[in-house]
Amino acid sequence: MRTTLSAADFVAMFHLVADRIEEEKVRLSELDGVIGDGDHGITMAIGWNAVREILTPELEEKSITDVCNLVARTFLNAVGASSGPLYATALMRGGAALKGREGADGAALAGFLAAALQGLRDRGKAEPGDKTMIDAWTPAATAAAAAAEAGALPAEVLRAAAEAAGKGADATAAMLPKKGRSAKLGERALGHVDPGAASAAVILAAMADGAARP
Amino acid sequence: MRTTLSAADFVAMFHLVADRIEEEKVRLSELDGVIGDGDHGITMAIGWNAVREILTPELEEKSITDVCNLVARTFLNAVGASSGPLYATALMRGGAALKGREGADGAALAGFLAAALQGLRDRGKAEPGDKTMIDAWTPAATAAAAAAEAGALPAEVLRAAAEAAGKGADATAAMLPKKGRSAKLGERALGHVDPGAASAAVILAAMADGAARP
Amino acid sequence: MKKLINSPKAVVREMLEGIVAQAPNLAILDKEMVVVRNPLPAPEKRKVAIISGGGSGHEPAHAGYVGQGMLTAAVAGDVFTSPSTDAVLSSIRAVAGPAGAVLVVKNYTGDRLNFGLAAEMARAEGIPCEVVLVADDVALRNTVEKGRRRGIAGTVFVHKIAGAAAEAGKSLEEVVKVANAAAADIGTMGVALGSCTLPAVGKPGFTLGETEIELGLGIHGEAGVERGEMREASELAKTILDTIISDLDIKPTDRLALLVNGLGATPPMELSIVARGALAHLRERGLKVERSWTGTFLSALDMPGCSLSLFKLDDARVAALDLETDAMAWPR
Amino acid sequence: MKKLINSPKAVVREMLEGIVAQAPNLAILDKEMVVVRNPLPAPEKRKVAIISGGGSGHEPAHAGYVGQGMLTAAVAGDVFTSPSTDAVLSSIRAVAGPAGAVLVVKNYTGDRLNFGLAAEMARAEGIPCEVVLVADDVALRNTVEKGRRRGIAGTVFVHKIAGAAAEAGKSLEEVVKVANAAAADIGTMGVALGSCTLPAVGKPGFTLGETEIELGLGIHGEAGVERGEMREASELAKTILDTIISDLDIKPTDRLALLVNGLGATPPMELSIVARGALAHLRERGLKVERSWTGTFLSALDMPGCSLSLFKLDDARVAALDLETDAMAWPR
Ligand SMILES: Nc1ncnc2c1ncn2[C@@H]1O[C@H](COP(=O)(O)OP(=O)(O)O)[C@@H](O)[C@H]1O
Ligand SMILES: Nc1ncnc2c1ncn2[C@@H]1O[C@H](COP(=O)(O)OP(=O)(O)O)[C@@H](O)[C@H]1O
Ligand SMILES: [Mg+2]
Ligand SMILES: [Mg+2]
Ligand SMILES: [Mg+2]
Ligand SMILES: [Mg+2]
Repeated sequence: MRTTLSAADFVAMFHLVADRIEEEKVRLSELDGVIGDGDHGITMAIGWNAVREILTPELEEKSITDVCNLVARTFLNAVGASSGPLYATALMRGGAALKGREGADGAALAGFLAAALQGLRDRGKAEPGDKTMIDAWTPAATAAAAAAEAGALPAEVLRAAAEAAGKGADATAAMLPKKGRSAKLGERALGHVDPGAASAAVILAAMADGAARP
Repeated sequence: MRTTLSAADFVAMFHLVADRIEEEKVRLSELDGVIGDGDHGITMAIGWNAVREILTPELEEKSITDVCNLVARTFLNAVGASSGPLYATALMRGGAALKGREGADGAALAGFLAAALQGLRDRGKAEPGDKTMIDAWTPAATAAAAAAEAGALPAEVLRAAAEAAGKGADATAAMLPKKGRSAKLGERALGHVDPGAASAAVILAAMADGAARP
Repeated sequence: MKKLINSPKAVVREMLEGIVAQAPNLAILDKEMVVVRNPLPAPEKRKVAIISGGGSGHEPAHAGYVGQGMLTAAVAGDVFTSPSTDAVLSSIRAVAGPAGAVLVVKNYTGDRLNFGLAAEMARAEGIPCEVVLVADDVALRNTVEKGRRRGIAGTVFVHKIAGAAAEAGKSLEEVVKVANAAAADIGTMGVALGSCTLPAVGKPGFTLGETEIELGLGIHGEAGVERGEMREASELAKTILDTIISDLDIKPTDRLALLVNGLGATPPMELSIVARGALAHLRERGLKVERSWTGTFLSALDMPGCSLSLFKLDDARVAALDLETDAMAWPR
Repeated sequence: MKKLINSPKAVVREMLEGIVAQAPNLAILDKEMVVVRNPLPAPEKRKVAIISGGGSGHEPAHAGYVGQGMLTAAVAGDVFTSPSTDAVLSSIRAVAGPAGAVLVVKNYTGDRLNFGLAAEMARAEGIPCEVVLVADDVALRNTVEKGRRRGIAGTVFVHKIAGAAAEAGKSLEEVVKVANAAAADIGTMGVALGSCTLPAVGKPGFTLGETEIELGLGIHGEAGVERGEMREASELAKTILDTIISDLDIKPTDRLALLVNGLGATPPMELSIVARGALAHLRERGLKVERSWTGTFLSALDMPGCSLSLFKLDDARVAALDLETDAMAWPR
């Protein structure tokens, strides 16, 4: 397993994210159909498919920061819904955290995730417990930091994050929504997983798999 | 029969008009109910009852013009409907035509009616044939002029006018309305006498009776 | 009926009080529904007074047009009912000096009767006073003669032209002349998507089907030329403008002002879309619009719909339209 | 649904075209739904740019407030939908010079996300840029925390205050400071007598019974605090004002501005009656209103109803509100 991830690795990871989101599209939209407007899967797929288009081999020559910025801009242009500006911010901030680095080690990956989370929070102003993607990203960043602290490799850091995100997403079923479209449903949303939290787990799992490739 | 009418005679005539209008109130409103808004009898009665209040003995000392002006103002203040300004104008113009006269002879009476008609026409801009009070007042003024020309006394001039007004009112049944509220009814108004024309005949008949009193 | 009112009987007085409470340049007469400029110069220093008014329900007309350079007073009757002769006469007495007053009157029987008689009585009292009739509704052009047309939103142009002439110190005669000339060069036609509800009645005056509209109706909900099918905003603008253009015999050499007027319940978004269609059509016909405004200028209570007005311009009229005024409802 | 439109898809572009066609002082960007002042000085001579916007359907907001002394640009999204980050960024690039830009944003997730990110990207490009959030809706004061309140009609006051500060040549930092301070001193609450209909949907968002009203609802038809019985205009004004007064902790020593705002389909007559009731109630409570306006300032498509806003004044704010502007929708 790699000790550091290069720009090419990031390109590969984002490729895998695009594939996984496409596979999970229907499930994510169904989740959004219960407590939102039913477009989350489609929205995310539109965004990540647009990203796939620009993930060309030439990109591997650029810096990790440049890759993240380009992915962010592309996702934003393709997606109008809340997720557009949210993920664009997360990716830009994550990319900025890796500025100047040739390769990212475990600690850098943890920093990437922490910056991405901070971007989501600054942009969306949601708090943990509001039943949003923040409830997946917050435990993910915490788990990543702990793993990095313990000396984990990038793929292991991402794996820890993905697992924590999955648990975090499951936990949103018990939460009352306070942000986004589902907020007006109130108690009717109880018992249902937040689609944005679910897709966060998908994204992080795909990144972990991408980082673990031989 | 008097050869000239004094201010006191005008006061007496207007008294009789008020009485007759009160008697005919229901019939006039019924006519208006068919082709208008059903208030013409009430409206005229309100106006002429208000006039009756100010027809005091002191008034008999004033000029004919002053009597007419006071009646006009009183009628106007009491009546908001179209008839208010129409009759106020007619009375003011008629009164003005008698300005400076101690008594009005047959020719003066014809002049009074002609001026009143002109006032109605200037104010309302209705044409003969529009199915309004003009269709009673026009033949009335014409008949009065002819009678005066032939040397008739005031009461005879007014009688001629009243009879012509009655025929004119009857003739409105065959007319299509073009002015006032009944205009929007169009053909549905055919066969019905115009209430304003009918009340004109009542007024002129009352004036003729008043002038003929011993 | 749901309306933001207190009592149907009090709507006119309360509305005027609301307007005047927010306008330091306006006052309301104690005993009559008359809004006047405040302060007014001493009588002998007064320019020709411009007075307008009519039934209420046409807000911001007419109180909204009272101000320096526009109306001197506005007389408000009950909803859709002419003010009394006395009310009009009070307004003349209150604001006219030796220079006299011009009454700008929309061509309805009641208004013509009451304003006309008040003018006559004012003259009898020694106040020079003339009536200018506005009959700009071209909708019934094929069914009624010119003098019997109704006065509708184009009247606002006459307020502005007469107000500017008076402000410039012109004589009564001259003001009447420019105002009459302006009134003759204005054409207006409206379209309603629905009816309006009188506060005292509580029910709409008529009903239209889901896709029905009434073309060329009056500002009191009187019948129009045609009850037809709903169509695109640009199509409606075209139909209306073509009628006005042909009636006023407008030629490519003419200079024009356009007024896009909401009838009370039409949101600004829709009016702007109509304005776009109207301007595009006029451009297509090779006509030159030098001034144009969109808004709610003369309404019909809560009627959804709009009217378009065209006004032939010359340099003097452009200057008059451009003249500063502090009347609340005249656009910037 | 009967609306004066051509196609539900084209409403925003066509509306902006209609507005700009009538306003020589405005232009519309080629590729984005952005209305900007025209002409603009050379970038290095530009004062701090004030940009606002959001979903369409709130006309005359926001394009109506673009003009000298008020907004520099307005960004329009689809009906009730935030404009994209790119559209906002385009507006910043188009009008901001080295002095930077302040984005006045109503507190909705979509707007906050897109304006916020655009500001961040502008800063990354070297354009100083700050966001001022307006969250003036006091309706949900007992159910949501202050930072989560919605931004509604009081936002127009912030446009004016920020615009005047920029016009006075203040720095970005100073403009942000006065705008934020103003936003904190504004409270607004609305009442709807009915729903509104999105052009693309064609049906009202909700229905109210013959005598039902919705108190404290949002400008997109979001639920309010209470669905209640219709009552007199003065009663409604009282309820709304008391809520705002208690929320802003307004004292008799405070100086106030009042905004009576129509939600799109409310005729001027009704708004004036509400204004009268509002002013009377404030007088009764011993409060001093130094400025007040009535009109349709920030609508919710064709919703019948209104909102009231109170704004705490000091000399500087009064001067800013009084400052001349040629923005079409700011009242005289
Ligand atoms: N303010 C916010 N902060 C963080 N995440 C949010 C916020 N608002 C919404 N979300 C997330 O966005 C998801 C919905 O995204 P999506 O369906 O793509 O957008 P939209 O709600 O505009 O249709 C929600 O499930 C939630 O996780
Ligand atoms: N323009 C006009 N000129 C002359 N008479 C008119 C005119 N308009 C209406 N009238 C007369 O007024 C009568 C109706 O009067 P009335 O019922 O008192 O008033 P309103 O129509 O306001 O209810 C009509 O029958 C008609 O004779
Ligand atoms: Mg969604
Ligand atoms: Mg969506
Ligand atoms: Mg009648
Ligand atoms: Mg009547």
